[in-house]
Amino acid sequence: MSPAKRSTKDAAAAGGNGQVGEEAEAYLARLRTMILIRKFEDLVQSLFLRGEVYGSTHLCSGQEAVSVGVAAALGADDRIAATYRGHGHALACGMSPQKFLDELIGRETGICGGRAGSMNVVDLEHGLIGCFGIVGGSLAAATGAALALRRTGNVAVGFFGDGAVNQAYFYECANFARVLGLPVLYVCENNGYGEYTPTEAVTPGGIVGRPAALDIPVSQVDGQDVWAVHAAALEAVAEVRAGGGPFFLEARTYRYTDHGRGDPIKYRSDEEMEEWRQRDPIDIARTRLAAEHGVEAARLDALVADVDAEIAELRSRALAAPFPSPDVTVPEFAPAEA
Amino acid sequence: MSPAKRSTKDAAAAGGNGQVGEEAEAYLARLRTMILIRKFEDLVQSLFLRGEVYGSTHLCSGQEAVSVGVAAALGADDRIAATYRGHGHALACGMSPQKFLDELIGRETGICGGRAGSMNVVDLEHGLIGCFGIVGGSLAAATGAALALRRTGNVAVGFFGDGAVNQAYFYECANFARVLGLPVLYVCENNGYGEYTPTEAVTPGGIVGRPAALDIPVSQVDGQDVWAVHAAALEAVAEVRAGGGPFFLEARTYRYTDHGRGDPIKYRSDEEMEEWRQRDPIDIARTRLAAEHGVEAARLDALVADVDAEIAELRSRALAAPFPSPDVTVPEFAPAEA
Amino acid sequence: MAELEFRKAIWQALDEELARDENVIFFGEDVAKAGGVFQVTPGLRDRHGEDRVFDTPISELALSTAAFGSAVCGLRPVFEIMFADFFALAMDSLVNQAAKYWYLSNGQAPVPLVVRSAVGGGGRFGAIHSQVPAPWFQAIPGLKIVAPATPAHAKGLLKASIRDNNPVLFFEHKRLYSLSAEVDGSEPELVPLGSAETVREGSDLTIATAMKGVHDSLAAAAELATLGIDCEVIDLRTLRPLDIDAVAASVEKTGRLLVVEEGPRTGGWAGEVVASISERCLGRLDDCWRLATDDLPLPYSPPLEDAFLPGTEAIVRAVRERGGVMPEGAA
Amino acid sequence: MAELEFRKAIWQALDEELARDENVIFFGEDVAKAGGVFQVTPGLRDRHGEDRVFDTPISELALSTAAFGSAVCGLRPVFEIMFADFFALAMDSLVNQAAKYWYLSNGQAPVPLVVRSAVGGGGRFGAIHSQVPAPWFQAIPGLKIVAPATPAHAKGLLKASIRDNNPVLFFEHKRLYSLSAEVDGSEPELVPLGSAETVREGSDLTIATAMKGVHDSLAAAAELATLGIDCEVIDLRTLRPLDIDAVAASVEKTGRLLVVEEGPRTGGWAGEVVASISERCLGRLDDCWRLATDDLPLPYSPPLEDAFLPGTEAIVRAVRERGGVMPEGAA
Ligand SMILES: Cc1ncc(C[n+]2csc(CCOP(=O)(O)OP(=O)(O)O)c2C)c(N)n1
Ligand SMILES: Cc1ncc(C[n+]2csc(CCOP(=O)(O)OP(=O)(O)O)c2C)c(N)n1
Ligand SMILES: [Mg+2]
Ligand SMILES: [Mg+2]
Repeated sequence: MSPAKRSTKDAAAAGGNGQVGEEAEAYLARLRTMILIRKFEDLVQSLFLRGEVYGSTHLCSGQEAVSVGVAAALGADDRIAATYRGHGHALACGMSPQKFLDELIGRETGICGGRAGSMNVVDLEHGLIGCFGIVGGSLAAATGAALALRRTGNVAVGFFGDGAVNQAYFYECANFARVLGLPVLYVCENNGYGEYTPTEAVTPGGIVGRPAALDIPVSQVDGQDVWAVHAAALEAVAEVRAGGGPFFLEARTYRYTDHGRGDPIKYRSDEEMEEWRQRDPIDIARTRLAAEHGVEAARLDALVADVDAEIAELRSRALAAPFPSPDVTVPEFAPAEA
Repeated sequence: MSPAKRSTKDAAAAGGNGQVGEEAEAYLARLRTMILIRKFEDLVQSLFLRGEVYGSTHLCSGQEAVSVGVAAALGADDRIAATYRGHGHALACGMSPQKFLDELIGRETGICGGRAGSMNVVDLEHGLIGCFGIVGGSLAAATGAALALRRTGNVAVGFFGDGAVNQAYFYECANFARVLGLPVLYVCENNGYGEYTPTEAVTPGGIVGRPAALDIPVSQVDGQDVWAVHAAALEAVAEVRAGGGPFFLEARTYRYTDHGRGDPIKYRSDEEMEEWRQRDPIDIARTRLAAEHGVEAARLDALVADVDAEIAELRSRALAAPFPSPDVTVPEFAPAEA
Repeated sequence: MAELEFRKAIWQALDEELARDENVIFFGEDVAKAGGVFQVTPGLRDRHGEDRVFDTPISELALSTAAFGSAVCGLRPVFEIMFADFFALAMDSLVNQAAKYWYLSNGQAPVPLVVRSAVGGGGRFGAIHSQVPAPWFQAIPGLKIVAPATPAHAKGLLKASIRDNNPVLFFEHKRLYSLSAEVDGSEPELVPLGSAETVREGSDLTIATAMKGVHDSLAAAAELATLGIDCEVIDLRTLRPLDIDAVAASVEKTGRLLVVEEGPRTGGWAGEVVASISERCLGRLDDCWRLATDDLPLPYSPPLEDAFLPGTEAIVRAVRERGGVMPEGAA
Repeated sequence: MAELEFRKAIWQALDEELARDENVIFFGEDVAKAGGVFQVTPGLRDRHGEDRVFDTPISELALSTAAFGSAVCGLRPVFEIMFADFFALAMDSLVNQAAKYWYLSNGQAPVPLVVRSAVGGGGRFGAIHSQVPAPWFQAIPGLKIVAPATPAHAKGLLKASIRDNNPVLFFEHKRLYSLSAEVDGSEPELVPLGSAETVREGSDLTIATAMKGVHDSLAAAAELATLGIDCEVIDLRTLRPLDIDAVAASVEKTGRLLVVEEGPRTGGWAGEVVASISERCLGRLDDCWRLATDDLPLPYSPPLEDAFLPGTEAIVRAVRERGGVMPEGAA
């Protein structure tokens, strides 16, 4: 998850040819990751419909700029905790898309050997403490991680939704982190709904006033613009790393898909959906790269083609991977030396 | 717990002779209840030291004006939930001091037959849903009660300490109450400490900003002055009863005694203790009654003597009461018709 | 004869009790407007009003204590914990408030509340959306735990739970929601809590189980019958209090007991059944044992999850491999 | 020979492990400056620094998840839940985060955390400050539950718990804190988790128990010996995983098993012991049963609480009244 590692890989992937500036190259890499996340989600959905991904799928399409913008502000020894809607966070962390997809279709080659599935996936090598299926569990895990990280100057990031802000974990952990001055960045991805319930209906007084009441510094950012997210995250991470204690960042975003496995009712208007479609984070990044950084359309198209090829390969490899065998005896406890 | 009932009883107890005004009579009755609470606590402590009260004792000496001032603002069908530091609340509700003392010394004649003890006592007849030994449990029970009471125009009051404000129950319940517009009054008795920990050390941003961030109206009051508490409570209860949803009242107060069974360390300075002794709610009430309402010293002294006599009788009756028999078979479940 | 779907049976029970008693209310996360993530409760809000059927924030602890406090003050709240795994967040109110109140208050008020919740694996939801948390509450005096296996029982048990004066955890197995069964209208309106039902008579072995385990056990019994083993199958229906009398009566006849539980072997309710029967019927017992899951979290991957759960095949295997019960020459 | 007090044994274990491994930290409500409400941990903050030994807000859920998150990131946190009844507030993190992580992550990281907590009745603290919540966690794979009976074991078990790579609930019985026992320095530094100890040999009846029950059972055994009944007493020491081998070996000898648990009869760990032994040793068993509390909350009033708890007298009575075990002519 080191910026060094990531930028090398990203630059190569983006086909960097030196014709645009450094910032443009960095954002081309971020755009590529966003496209990868989007197409990964599309793939997951198509596999879910074919019965190859199981249970439920909580896709993050529309929210890619948040994961990518924040992850790019972190170093190799920082830590991330995410939710059941965590594919974007995992990929932005640098988790192998192959191992991730293999996990989602339950294969032995999955990042957790097929044990975890989407809602419980862990990749410590890339700094992902885990995805947590209990609302609030992610920010809680990040709070705990920060207790360990404060010794080393690193930062823990907890991603969570607007719905989690009404929950016990949020309040107790944020207060705990503030009392102990823990290096944790809380990133609230406010997509306007918790399942089918609008945020306003269950969050009187709004979101950021709550951490602010605990004396935690807050900021709000447009979650559809990866530049804005990244800038806000850099600032927040710097404050946290400097010993300022917890920080709360609210990113306003939107999910383009159903909550999980098909929504039982229509709770969002066509106009609202369309309005947010107009603010697609991928389109915004493309447009900015073209307009502000002079990136040519051909280069952007090549990026998409490149991701398409990656996705196709991911898919065929994953479907060819073996399922784990139930005949292996698994010990209940971790051994003395792990 | 109706004001009618209470004032009759109180007026008689205060020996009302018509020589002072109506307000003075009301406050004489309240003063009497405060003195009763203080002397009740002294009695409990002396019985605890003799091994007649068991386990732990959480006394509320110093905090009497809060219970009394708030309870006097309630009607017969309102409900109260209190903490393990709940003797004042129980007596202010109108619970029989005899039944209460009997309970505390484990007798069959206790309000809960000796099953509950101080930390779990219940007296629904007088509107006391219960005392709750889990920090936060009281305000939680009051929140639930309010869900029932909103049909009838009544109000639920939850008393709790400053320490409870950091806890899951507080946050989830306050938000829940606000979302549903429940008629609940949260009364935070801020005595400056949760056990041995100063409030400031664990409550960044302070107390009232937290409910305020949930869009709950708040007010703060001097918890040593029963006039001030009562006025604030009347206003708050009126708002709640009028359908304004939850209200949060912080009363600044002080406990004169140890937290529970003897404090392991000295965490309060002599100066601080002395300063608060100067603000004894009973002294303040006496002084105000004398200075502002022309109540004679003799009348005030008579009040004390009257309480002393009551306490002496309580004590001897309680100690003569029978213990419950363990040989009775108790069913595990409530029957169909309770 | 009409078909009744399990999920519809729950709906009917709620609808009828909401109509019968205005003190009944129902709330939860996305249960009202959206009708619940398992689509069990659509339309109830429109039928009974938003004061009585409503959505809440994601606050399981607040939900539970709201039920407790309102029950003590005269309502009969029913609320939903979406996945039973989330009970861990609501535990304090259920254990330390609701379950103890009747006793500690010396009978001043009952606590008539019901928590409906989806339990169980097999849906590929992974370890934290598949548990059956009965054991977490098994040693909590004052609580009842109901675990229906059929649509008709689900309806009668839920109605009885709502009318019961104690806190009741009502478990709905996810794999049963879409189960339909014929009902002919002669079913009793209420199924009493705490009473088991013998769903298959047999003489060689008693299988006691609940929820999906009943269907799996019946299928296993049919297969075992072809091998000459005649199983009696008992649907416990309520996991707390357990109808040990019914199991004991059966064991008196068969002399052998297998308890099938979906959940970890160690510490589950199956152990409670085995222990109670051993204490009581030791002299008559030729064998007793449990079939449950390994002591591990439930895995996500289909072959792992399928092997993990004690389904029909596993039951047949467990009986065949256990010495003593097979007739001569079979096996 | 020196005397070691139970509370001091805990203190020493913490002190030594804090000194030995800088990844060990310790936190809780009023444990640092004030040394804990039971005065178990005074001075540790001064000795090891306020970064490693610190006080917290009253937030049991945050405490648990702080331990989980920091354990996954390399620390070995120990924290205190003041009264074990408050575990209900911390349950989600322990059950749904800590206990499942090692398995679900496919072994990516262990979760070496310890929760110390005061359990048990007899202190007149009433129903919500006296529980032994072992059963709540008994069916949670991945968790260990330790329950020492003596100062020396308390020390060795706590040190082993801190070095264990799994989440451990460490129960300290309130009535044992002031117990002193002689130690001669030859005690092993670590007492392994999951292993029981036979603390009295006997041939007629096995009594398996833990914590205060060990002392009560030993006293009962002494009294029963005068009636001609020779009891073997097993101190389980760990309630999860249970050392069923040790109990089984004893039962092979005695043929009779009594399990004494402080906690409600239904759903407790005693049932798990009885069930496991019945499954395994049925042929050798002449009798097995449990002595526990009634299925009620613990009452406050002294005569009620005393009669409620399964003390020495109750154990003697339980054995005398149970047919079969008394020698001819006694009873
Ligand atoms: C404690 C808990 N309660 C309920 C759920 C069911 N649930 C899953 S996602 C969700 C909505 C969460 O909304 P939000 O936090 O806004 O995140 P989003 O799904 O919008 O990303 C709910 C209620 C859960 N997983 N955990
Ligand atoms: C959930 C929970 N955690 C811890 C305790 C132990 N405890 C009892 S009183 C107390 C302090 C509470 O402080 P505060 O809320 O300020 O009330 P006060 O005692 O000052 O009236 C604590 C920590 C408890 N009873 N419940
Ligand atoms: Mg959301
Ligand atoms: Mg306080």
